[in-house]
Amino acid sequence: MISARGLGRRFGSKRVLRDLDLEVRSGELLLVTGPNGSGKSTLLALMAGLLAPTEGEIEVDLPRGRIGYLAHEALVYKELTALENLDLYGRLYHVPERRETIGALLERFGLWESRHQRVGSFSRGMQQRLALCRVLLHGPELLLLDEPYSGLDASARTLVDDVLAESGGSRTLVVASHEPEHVRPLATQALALA
Amino acid sequence: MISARGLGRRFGSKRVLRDLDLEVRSGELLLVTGPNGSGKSTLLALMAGLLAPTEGEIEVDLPRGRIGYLAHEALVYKELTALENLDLYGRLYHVPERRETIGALLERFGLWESRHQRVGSFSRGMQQRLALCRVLLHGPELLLLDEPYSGLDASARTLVDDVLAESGGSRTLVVASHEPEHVRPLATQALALA
Amino acid sequence: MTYFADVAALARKDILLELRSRDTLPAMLLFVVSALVVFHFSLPSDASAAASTGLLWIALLFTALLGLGRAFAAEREQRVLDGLVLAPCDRSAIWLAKCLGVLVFLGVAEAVALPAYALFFEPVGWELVAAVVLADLGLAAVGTLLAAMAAASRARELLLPLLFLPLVIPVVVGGVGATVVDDPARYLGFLALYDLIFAILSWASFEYVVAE
Amino acid sequence: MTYFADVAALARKDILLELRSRDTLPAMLLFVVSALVVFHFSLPSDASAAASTGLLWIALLFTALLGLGRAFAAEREQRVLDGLVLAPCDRSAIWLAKCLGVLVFLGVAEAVALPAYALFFEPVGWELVAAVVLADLGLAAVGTLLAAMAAASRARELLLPLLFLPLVIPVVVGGVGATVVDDPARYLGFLALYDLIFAILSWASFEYVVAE
Amino acid sequence: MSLRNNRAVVLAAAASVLLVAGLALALFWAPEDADQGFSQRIFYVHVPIALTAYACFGWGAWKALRLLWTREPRYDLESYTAVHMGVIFGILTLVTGSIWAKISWGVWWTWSERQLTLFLVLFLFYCAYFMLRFSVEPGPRRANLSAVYALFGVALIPVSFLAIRLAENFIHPVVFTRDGPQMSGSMFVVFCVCLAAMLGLFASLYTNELAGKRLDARLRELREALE
Ligand code: HEM
Ligand SMILES: Nc1ncnc2c1ncn2[C@@H]1O[C@H](COP(=O)(O)OP(=O)(O)OP(=O)(O)O)[C@@H](O)[C@H]1O
Ligand SMILES: Nc1ncnc2c1ncn2[C@@H]1O[C@H](COP(=O)(O)OP(=O)(O)OP(=O)(O)O)[C@@H](O)[C@H]1O
Ligand SMILES: [Mg+2]
Ligand SMILES: [Mg+2]
Repeated sequence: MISARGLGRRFGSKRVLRDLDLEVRSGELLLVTGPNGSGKSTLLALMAGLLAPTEGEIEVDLPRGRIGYLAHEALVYKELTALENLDLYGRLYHVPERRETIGALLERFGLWESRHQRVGSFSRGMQQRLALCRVLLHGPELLLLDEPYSGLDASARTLVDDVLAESGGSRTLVVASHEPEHVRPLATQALALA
Repeated sequence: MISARGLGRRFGSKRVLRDLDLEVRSGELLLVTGPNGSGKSTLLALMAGLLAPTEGEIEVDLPRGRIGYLAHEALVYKELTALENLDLYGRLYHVPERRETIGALLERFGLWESRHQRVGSFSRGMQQRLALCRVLLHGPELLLLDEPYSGLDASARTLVDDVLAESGGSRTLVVASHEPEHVRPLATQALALA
Repeated sequence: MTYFADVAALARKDILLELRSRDTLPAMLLFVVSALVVFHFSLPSDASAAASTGLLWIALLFTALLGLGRAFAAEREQRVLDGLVLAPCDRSAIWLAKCLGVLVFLGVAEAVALPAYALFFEPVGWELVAAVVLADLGLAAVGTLLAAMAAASRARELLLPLLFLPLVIPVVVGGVGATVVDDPARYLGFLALYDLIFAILSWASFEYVVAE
Repeated sequence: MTYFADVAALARKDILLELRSRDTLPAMLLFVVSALVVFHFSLPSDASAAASTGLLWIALLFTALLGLGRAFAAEREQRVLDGLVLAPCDRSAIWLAKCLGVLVFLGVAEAVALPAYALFFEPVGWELVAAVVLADLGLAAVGTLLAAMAAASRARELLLPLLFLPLVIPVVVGGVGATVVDDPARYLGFLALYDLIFAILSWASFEYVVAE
Repeated sequence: MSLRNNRAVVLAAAASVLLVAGLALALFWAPEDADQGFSQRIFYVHVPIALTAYACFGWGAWKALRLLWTREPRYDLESYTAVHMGVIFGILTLVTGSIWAKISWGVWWTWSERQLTLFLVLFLFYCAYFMLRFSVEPGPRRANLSAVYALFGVALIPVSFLAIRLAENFIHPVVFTRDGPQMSGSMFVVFCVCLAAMLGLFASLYTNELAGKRLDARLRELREALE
């Protein structure tokens, strides 16, 4: 599913990743750990195709539309409501039965009540929940999750746990996290950056 | 130090906090917990004076300059370097021996190497570390910490633990967190919002 | 036809955003109206028709610039542009939708400016309207691409006019020419040619501007 | 005197931010030259001196809008404005520093634009310089306050452009008047009065705009 | 490596020989112009420089296209170097042209010559190219942005040319008329030698600068590897 050979990325003169070889097969869960600034987010952005490698190469053999990428930011319009944001993404991803899918997701992540509220006025945890909805909306086959637990309360954490557990085998996952205890039991591979 | 009576806050028609009574004495540590969207950040912003209550009242008998407020965002200029940002805040807070204080803080939080880097290109954890430096810079007597652990790696977490521990008694603390295990042993009061 | 469905979804969102936050259009209206007021005060009553047309074109150009400067403001917060780039739609659809949004704003600004111009200065002929429409197309096409470029840079607000002005000088020439000269067809043709060339170029190269 | 130390620290930061994008001055120069080329192509050769004065004022207004639009851009990201508001300095110091920043920006732009104008169009008289300086003060004072309103989202309802229009048109009319009419003293006096009133108003009310 | 070096040396030698020959021919061999006299000889410098500037911009755009096509990062440096050279030759054109204008028309600048105005527009355009480059962080994104803008440049040249021809109908009438290139045979030969010299100069400067910049990058990498 994902294969990298000699992968490296520099920002200006700063070298963040270097000479990384990687092979993630379909259905695996790769756990990425490492201290702050070690390049976890950079790696996930490379996998998502948002950044291009400056050395080596990386290949993801899935079309863009089958990937879900959860970043540190929510990647939604602050001035639109939760519903409007998901509706936009639903249209762009050509989600079948958009209304129902969105409704179910909002319900599941506890945002149904706030669906008509401006995202800019969401609390941090609510924004993270919305970002999760956005990522899951189109049922991606590859999920790239950058610190999925951040800002979430206990109940939302178990929701993420469920997402990870239910994907087991059917979906490829790459998870970067500072709280690897939740993820480790499910991981089939682990990558520790330094 | 902080006292609230019948405190309430609404945003438009949405009621976030209601009828809250609170008394935090000097040297205490108040732990604030609650699910996403329960109003933890709102409460801390009220204490910091960034928001005004819509009902009841809240009093903090300290001047602005003696308070340190850690928000979800880092409250620093993305286009300036870490050093320049801290220097600005140091000047505004009239920190004595600015240079040395800033240097020591950056060293402590592992940002000394990156001090000349644009904050906008910091990783999330590095931004959180910088935000902690900013908050501690002027040696505040009251620290309002909104999810201080978020985005930090294991080593930085122990740094925050240290900050909490060394404040014991000498400094008043209000900490909102989704990981209360770290904070609970030190807390003298706990407030669970719903 | 999913391409046009994508464009429609994106353009719909732009209109919605503007209705929600009312950031761009009021500024454009303000600018174009005050520009006309200033010109009204500063042009002597016996100034030639050509002079006032030239001023009108300058006012329109800068109004467009003002609108373009904010075209990607909403996308810059929270890195939404990355979200759109990751969606499976063709990236040029993002450009096309933004173009349509800019065109709508320009259209509204001109729907105010042209009658005001007719009121303050002189009647508006069909060739002026045709030239304005054709010029709008070119300005929106090139401008949207350049606005995306400027948004990716550090000095965005300052950069856009610098990138934009040298590229649109031909539009000004065509527009002024079409309204001043007796035989506007040649100039209108030139404007149409400009639109065609640069619309295709912008359409084809937008992908490289928003993705690495 | 800590008040002025605070203002200095804040203004220093604005300059630093400006220098970070390093190319402000060359950008201004380029902008002015590009704008002149555009003017060249849109103005017929027989345009009067008054028309070119009008153009100059429109260019200045546009530059001011550009500068004000980005005045709080850096503060809007990452909620820095809240950080400044929490600092122990008087809030009006934030306004004053930002005003100075905007004035420096405008001053630099005009230091480039006025000589260029003199070179390409007609000599610049003392009354034009006086009018520009007075107008700058007013634009910066009012504009900074309104830009802060737009940036502090809690004051979102108070729409910047809708207020800016009626507030700023007098400045522009005064400025054009001072340069076009034979007896500029009356207009200059009007501009000075305007500056005084609105500077005091803005200085006093800034606190309420940025903090609840 | 040594092959490259050889090529650079050969290019530099050829360019300098041609340059000396061209200047000598222009100064001593070319016939005196009937109505402009000696000052006309600047023509042999001015016009080849102007044409070389266009060649640079074209070469830069070609490399830009290659970059977008193949996504090979090295084309970014090549395209940038070519545009950079173009701007240098552009400044030389402006300077030599202005001197000539001062001598033969008595003014440093006039709006009424279409080549001049066109050149000014292009010059502004490429200044903006530099601004763009300097305000984006180095990396693949900057390469793409610069390449797209450089491509717009070559589209702009013919369009602006057309626009400026059209503008002459309503802006100032053409004050100074010239009859096209009516050169005598010997004049044409000299002109061609000078043009070849300028193009050679460009090629030589271009390879040199590229080699230098590549060396810089290599050095930086080595230093990093040592750390
Ligand atoms: C600032 C820029 C320039 C100035 C001031 C300038 C000035 C002049 C002058 C004074 C002449 C002599 C005119 C005459 O023979 O009476 C001339 C000739 C010429 N210039 Fe330029 N020039 C400039 C830019 C350019 C550019 C960009 C080109 C581009 C191709 C160019 C191409 C030529 C050519 C081909 C001639 C010869 C025309 C003839 O055969 O008479 N010049 N220029
Ligand atoms: N645009 C950029 N310019 C310069 N440096 C950058 C840029 N983006 C990232 N970096 C640097 O790359 C390094 C890795 O960043 P990245 O965000 O990948 O770290 P991370 O592992 O996700 O850290 P965290 O756990 O804090 O999120 C950091 O040192 C950061 O400063
Ligand atoms: N400006 C605003 N306008 C409208 N509602 C708001 C605004 N700010 C906050 N809210 C609402 O107030 C509620 C509380 O927000 P707050 O940020 O205090 O929650 P929180 O407890 O910090 O949550 P989290 O754990 O997710 O950070 C949320 O429901 C949020 O939607
Ligand atoms: Mg990260
Ligand atoms: Mg919160």
